[in-house]
Amino acid sequence: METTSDRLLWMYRTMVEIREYEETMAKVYLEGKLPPKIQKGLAFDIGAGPVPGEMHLAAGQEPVAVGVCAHLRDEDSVVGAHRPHHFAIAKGVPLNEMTAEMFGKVTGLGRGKGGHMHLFDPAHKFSCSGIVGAGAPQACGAALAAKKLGKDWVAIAFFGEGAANQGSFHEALNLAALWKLPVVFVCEDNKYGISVEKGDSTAIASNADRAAGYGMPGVLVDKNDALAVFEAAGVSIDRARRGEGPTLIEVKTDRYYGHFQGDPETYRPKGEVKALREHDPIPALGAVLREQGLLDDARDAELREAIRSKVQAAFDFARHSPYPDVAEAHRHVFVD
Amino acid sequence: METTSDRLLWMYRTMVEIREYEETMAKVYLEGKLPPKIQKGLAFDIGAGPVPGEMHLAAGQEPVAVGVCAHLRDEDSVVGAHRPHHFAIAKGVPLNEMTAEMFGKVTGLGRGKGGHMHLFDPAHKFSCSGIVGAGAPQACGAALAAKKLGKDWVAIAFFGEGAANQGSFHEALNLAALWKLPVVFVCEDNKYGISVEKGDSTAIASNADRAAGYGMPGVLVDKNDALAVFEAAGVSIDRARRGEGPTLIEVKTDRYYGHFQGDPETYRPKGEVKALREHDPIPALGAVLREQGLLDDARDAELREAIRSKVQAAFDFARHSPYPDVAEAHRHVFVD
Amino acid sequence: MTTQQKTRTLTMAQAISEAIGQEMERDERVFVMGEDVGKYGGIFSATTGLYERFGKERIMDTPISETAFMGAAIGAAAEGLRPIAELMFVDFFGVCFDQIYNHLAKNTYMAGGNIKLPAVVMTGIGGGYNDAAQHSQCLYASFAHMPGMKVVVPSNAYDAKGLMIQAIRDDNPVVYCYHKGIMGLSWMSYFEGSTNEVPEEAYAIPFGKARVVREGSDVTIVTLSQMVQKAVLAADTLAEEGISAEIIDLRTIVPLDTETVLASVAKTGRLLVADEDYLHFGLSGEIAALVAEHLDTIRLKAPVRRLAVDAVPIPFSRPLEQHVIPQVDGIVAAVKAQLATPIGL
Amino acid sequence: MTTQQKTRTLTMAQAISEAIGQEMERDERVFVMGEDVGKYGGIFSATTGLYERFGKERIMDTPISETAFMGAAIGAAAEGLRPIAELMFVDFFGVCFDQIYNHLAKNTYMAGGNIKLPAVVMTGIGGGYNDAAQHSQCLYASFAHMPGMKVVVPSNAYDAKGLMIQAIRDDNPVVYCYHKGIMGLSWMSYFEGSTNEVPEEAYAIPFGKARVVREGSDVTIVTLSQMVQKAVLAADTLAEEGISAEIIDLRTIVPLDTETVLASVAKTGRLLVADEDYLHFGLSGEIAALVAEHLDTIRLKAPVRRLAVDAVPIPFSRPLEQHVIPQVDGIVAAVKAQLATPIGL
Ligand SMILES: Cc1ncc(C[n+]2csc(CCOP(=O)(O)OP(=O)(O)O)c2C)c(N)n1
Ligand SMILES: Cc1ncc(C[n+]2csc(CCOP(=O)(O)OP(=O)(O)O)c2C)c(N)n1
Ligand SMILES: [Mg+2]
Ligand SMILES: [Mg+2]
Repeated sequence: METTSDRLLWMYRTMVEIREYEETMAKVYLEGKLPPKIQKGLAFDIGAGPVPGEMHLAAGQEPVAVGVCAHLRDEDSVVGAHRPHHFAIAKGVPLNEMTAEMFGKVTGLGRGKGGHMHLFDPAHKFSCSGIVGAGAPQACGAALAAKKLGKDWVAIAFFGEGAANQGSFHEALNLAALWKLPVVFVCEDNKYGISVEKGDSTAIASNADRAAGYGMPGVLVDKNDALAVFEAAGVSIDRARRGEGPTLIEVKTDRYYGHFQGDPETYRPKGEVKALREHDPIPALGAVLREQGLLDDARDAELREAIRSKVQAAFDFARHSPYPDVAEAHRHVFVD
Repeated sequence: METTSDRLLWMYRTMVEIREYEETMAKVYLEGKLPPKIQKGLAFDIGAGPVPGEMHLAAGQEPVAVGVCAHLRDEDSVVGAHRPHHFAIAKGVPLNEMTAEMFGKVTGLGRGKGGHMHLFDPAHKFSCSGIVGAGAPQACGAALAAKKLGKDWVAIAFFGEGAANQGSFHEALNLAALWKLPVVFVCEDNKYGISVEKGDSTAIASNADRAAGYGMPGVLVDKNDALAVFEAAGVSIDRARRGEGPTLIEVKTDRYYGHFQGDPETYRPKGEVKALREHDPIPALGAVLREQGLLDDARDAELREAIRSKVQAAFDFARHSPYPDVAEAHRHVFVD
Repeated sequence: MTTQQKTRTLTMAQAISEAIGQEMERDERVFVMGEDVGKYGGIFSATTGLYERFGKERIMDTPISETAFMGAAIGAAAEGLRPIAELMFVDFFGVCFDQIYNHLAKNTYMAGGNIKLPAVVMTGIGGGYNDAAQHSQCLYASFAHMPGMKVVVPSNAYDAKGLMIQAIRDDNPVVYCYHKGIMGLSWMSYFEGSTNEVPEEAYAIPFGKARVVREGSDVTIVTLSQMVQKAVLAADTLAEEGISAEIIDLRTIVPLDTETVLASVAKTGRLLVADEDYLHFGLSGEIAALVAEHLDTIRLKAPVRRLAVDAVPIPFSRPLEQHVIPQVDGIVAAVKAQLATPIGL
Repeated sequence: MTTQQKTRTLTMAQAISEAIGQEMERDERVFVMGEDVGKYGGIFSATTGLYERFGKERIMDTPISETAFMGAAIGAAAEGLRPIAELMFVDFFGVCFDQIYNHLAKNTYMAGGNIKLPAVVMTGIGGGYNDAAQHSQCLYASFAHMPGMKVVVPSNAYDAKGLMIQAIRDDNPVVYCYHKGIMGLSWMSYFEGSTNEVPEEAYAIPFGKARVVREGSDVTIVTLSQMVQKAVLAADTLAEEGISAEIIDLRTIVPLDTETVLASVAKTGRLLVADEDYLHFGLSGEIAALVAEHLDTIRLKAPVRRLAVDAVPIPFSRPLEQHVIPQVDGIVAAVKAQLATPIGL
C-alpha cells in the first residue's frame, strides 16, 4: 500500500470483503440449526450445524477495522474482542484458516480449538478474546515488547463502548500512558453492549473524553466513515510509531445484526437497523472512489466478484476440511 | 456538632486523638518483636508481640479523615482501605473494640478474627479492606441502598492514590455517576503506594482530573489541611445528600511513617519525613482555633490529657481482654 | 408438598424467574443487578418477565463492570437489602472474584458475625453447545473451595425454584449456578428431564440435602447439575444390561451432604463421580477423598472413579468438545470398567 | 550436581533472586514486572539487588494494576519476551485472575499450539504471621485446578533456585509460589530447614519430580512448601516414638508426580496429606483421590487423612490462626490417630 489511492482502494475492497464474509457467515451459521432437532420448545439449536456456538457479526462496523488497519504492517499487533472478523480480515488473517477455525476444523488457525472468538494468527499478529475488556492490557504487552526490542511496531486494542466500562480499560490506559507505549486504543461505539444502550452503561457521552484522565489525546470520530477513521488513526499510529505514546479513539459505528446471531433484538427500536443501513459506509466510500476516478461500475463488479469467490473458497475450504481427531483435544495445553 | 466552631474543635480533637492513637500503636506494635526470638538473620518478628501482623499507620493523614467525617452522621457509610485507623476514629468507631480487634481479642469488633485491615463496625457503618481498590464498589452499594431505602444517607469511599490505578476505581466511578449515587470518592495522595512514587504509577498529576471522564465534579485539595478538606467535602457531601450525584476529591497529604511498620523506607529521600513534619496539620489547625479564641494552652493540655487517657484505656482494654477460644475460629463463616 | 398443590411443567429458566418474582413480591428488599437482566430478560432467561413487572429500579441493567456491581451487591447487602447479582457466564468470575471470595465470602467472618450479607450471585455454567474455552466452564468447585459461600447447583426446574427461594432467603452469600443446557431455552438443545412439574406457590428446598434420584445396588454415581440428566440416561442403559446404578444429585456442594454420599457408597461399594468441572483439584477429588477418609467403615468393591474434564480447556470443535465433556456413553463405559476392576483381597 | 560445585547457604529469597539474576544475564528477553519489585527489591525480597544490577527497564515497578500488568505479560510473552510478573500476595489473584486463567493459561491451546507464552507469575503465599484473611492464603490449588499453567511450590532454597530457573526457561506459563514463612526474611520468623546449601552456578530442576525428603515405612506424608519443613519436624518427633514417616515434597503440583506418591503409599499403606491451602475441593482431595483410584493395586492399612485449613477464612487472632493452620503437633497427632484407625477386614 504505497499511495493514498492504493489505500483507499484497499479500504473499499476490504470493507466489501468483510461485508461479504459476514453475510455469508450469517447464512451458513443457520444451516442445521433450523429446523432444529425435534425437542419441545426448541426454535433454534445453537450447538448444531457446521458453525456451532455463538456468532457475533460485524457488518456495519467495517470502517473502524479498515480505517485503522490501513496504516498497519504485519509486525504491528492487533488485539480484537468477541466480534473479531472485521479486524482479522483487515489485518490480513487468511480467510481459509480463519473460516476453518470457526467450523472447528483441524485446518483452522487454532486447529479448531479456539473458535470464532479465539482467533490467533501470530504471523499476522492478530489475537482476540471472548472476555469483554481483556484485550487492552495484552495490547500494552505487545507494545511494551516492541519498545524493549527497539522496534517501531505499534499495537492496536479494539473494543466496544461496553468494554470501556471495565476496569481493564482504565488500567491499560494508565499503564500505556505512564510507560509511553506505542499503542492505540480504538473503541467501537455501536451504541449497544448486547441489549444495553450506551446511555445506560456509560456515565458520559464519549469515551474520547476519558483520554484526558490519562494525559493522552482523545479523538472522537463521530461518523461511521472509513476516511474519517483513516485520518484519525493515521495521526495516532504515526504518533505511537514515533514513540510519543498512546491515543484513545472512539468511533461511532453501527451494528447491523443482532448482538449475536439468534438475538431477538426486542430491545431495539423497530426500524432502527433499516435506518442505519441507509448510511451504509461501503457505498459511501465507493462514491468517493468514483469521484476520484478510482472506481467505476465495471471495476466494482469485478472486485466484488473476486471477493465473492474468495469468500466462497474459504467457506468451501472450511467445509471440506476434516475435523481434528479426538486425540487433538489433549494436545497443546502446553507447548512441547 | 451544631456550629462551625463545634466542628472545628471536633476536628482538632479528633486529629489529636488519631495522632495519639497511631503513635501509641507504633510503640506497642514493637513490643515483643524486638529483640526477636533467636533465629539466624532475624531482626524483627512480625508475627510476635501483642499486635502481630502488618500495621499501616496514618499519622500525617489526619486532615483527610476529619475534614470529611466532620460532615457525616452515624447512618452515613465509610469504607476505608488497608490504612484505616484515622477514618475509623473519625467515623466514631469505639477505640476499645477497635484496639481489641488489632490485638486479636474476643472483645474486638470482629471478635479478633478481622485484624487491623478488617475493621467492621455496622453501628457506625464503618468497614475497610486489605485489598487495594476494593472499597469503592462497596461504597456504591451502600449508596445504592440509601437511594433504594429513600434515605438521604451518603457513602464515602476512601482510598490512596495508588488505588486509583485499579480497575475497580474506574468501574465504581462510572457506576456511581451513571446511577447518580450519593457517594463521595476521596483519594488520599500521600505520594507513595508502598515504595512507588505517584509519578511512577499514575499517568497524570491529579486524580481529580479523572472525574471529568465520568461527568462528575473533581476537586483537588492541594494542601494537607483539615479546613481545606472540610470545605471541599462539605460541598460534595451536601451535593450527594441532595441526590445530585457523586464527586471525586483528591487530597494531597503526607505519610509520616513507613508504608507499614518495619518498612526500611530506603526508597524515600533522606530527610523527607522531617520536612513533611514541619507542616504538621495539627498545630496548623490549632493555630486557627487559637486565633478564633477556641483554644488556648490550658484547653489544649486538657484535651490532650483526656485523649491520652482515652487511648491508653483502649490499649489497656485490649491488652487485658481475653483471646477467643479456638472454637471461635469455626464460628461465623456463616451467620446462623 | 401435598398432593393438592397446583403444578405445571416449567423449564428451569421459568422456574428460576418465577422464584425470583415471588420473592421480590414478598420482600421489597430483593432486587436484581446484572448485564442484560432487564429488557432482555437475562441472556439465559433467568429474569424473563421481571423487568416488565418490577421496573428498572428493581431489575437493574448494569454496565459491563462485574467488579463494580458485585461490590455494590456487598455494600447493599450490608445495608439490609437482598441483591441478586447475575454474573452472565461463570467463566467471567476472573474479573470480579476478589469482590466475591475476599469480601462477600469473608466479611461476615472477619466481622465476627456482626454483619450479614444476604446476596445471591446467580450465574450460567456449562458447555456442550460449542461456546469454547471462555464460555463453557462449570467452575463451581472454585467457589466451593473458598470458605464463606454456599454453592447451589440445581439439575431440574423443581429443585431450581425451591433452591432459588432458599438462596434468596438465606442470610449468607449464595452462589447459584444454573447449567445453560438444562434451562429449557428455545435456542439450545437441552435435557428434557430438567423440565418438570413445579408447584405454583413458593417453597424452599433446604441446602445440604442431596437427592437420591434413583436407587441402585451396584454403583453410586455422585453427580450434579446437567450431569444428573446424563446419569439418568446412562442408568437406563445400564439397567438394560442388568447393572443397577444409584444416582445422587448433590444439589448443593456447600453445604455438602456427606451422609447421603457415604451411606450410598457403603451400600453399593462403588463410587463414580460424574462431573463437568475440571478433573483435578476440584469436586470429583473432594468426593473421592470423602470416601477415602472413611475406608474404615466403607468396604469398596472397586477403586473410586472420576469422570470430568481432564486437564484441558474446553475445545471449540464439536467432536473435541463432546469428547472432553463427559457424556452418557462415557458414564456407561466408566461404570462397566469399574465393575470389571475389583479390589483384590 | 557434582561434589566439586561451590555452594553457600542461602535463604530462599536469596536463591530466587539469584536465579532470576542469572537468567536475566543469560537471556536478554527476561524481565520482571510487579509492585515494589524495583527500588524496594520486592516486598518479600524475591528481587533484591536486581534493580541495582539491571535498571528500571528490566526490573519494572508497576502501578497497582494487576490486570494491566498480567495482561502486559501475556502480550509481551506472545512477542517472544520472557516476563516474570510478581503478584505480591497470591490473595490478590481475584483482581486479575481472568488474565491468568482465561488467557495466559488458555491462549496456547486455543491457538492450537501456534503461540507460546513463556511467562512466570511469581507470588507470595501462606500465613502463620497474622496477616489475616486477605493476606495469608495459599491458593495454589486454585491455579492447579485450571488447565494450562504449571504450578511450582518450593520448600527450600536449593529447590527454589533450580525450579525458578526451570520456570523461566519453560516455554509455558508457570505460577511460582513462594511461602513467605520460608523465605528467610529478616522480619519474619521462618523455618530454618528452608535455608540450605545452594550451588553458585545456574541449574534447573525438572518439573513433575517430587522429592522423597525422608524415607519411612509406617506412613506417607504428602506435602509441599512450608509444610514440608513442619513435616520434617513432626517426623523427628514421631521417630522418637518409633513411628517411621516417609515425607514427599511435591515441589510442583502441575505436573504432579503421581508415581512417586503412589509408590510410597503402596509401600507404607497410609497416606496423610498435609497442606496449608483450604481443605475442601483442593489439593488434599486430589492426592486422596489419586490413591482412591488405585485401590486395586494399593492396599491401605488406614483410611486416608487430610490436614488443611478447614473451611474457614484465616482468622487474624494469633491463637486462632495457629489453630486453623496445620502445625507440627497437628501432623504428629494426625499420624498417631491414623495408626490407631486400621481398616478392618
Ligand atoms: C467480562 C465479560 N463480561 C460480560 C461478557 C458478556 N458479553 C459479551 S459481549 C458483551 C457486550 C459487549 O459490548 P461492547 O463492548 O459494546 O461490544 P459489542 O458487542 O457492541 O461489539 C457482553 C456483555 C463477557 N464476554 N465478558
Ligand atoms: C489488589 C492489591 N494489590 C496490591 C496490594 C498490596 N498493597 C497494599 S497497600 C499498597 C499500596 C497502596 O497505595 P495507596 O493506595 O496509595 O495507599 P497508601 O498505602 O499510600 O495509603 C499495596 C500495593 C493489595 N493489598 N491489594
Ligand atoms: Mg457495543
Ligand atoms: Mg499512597
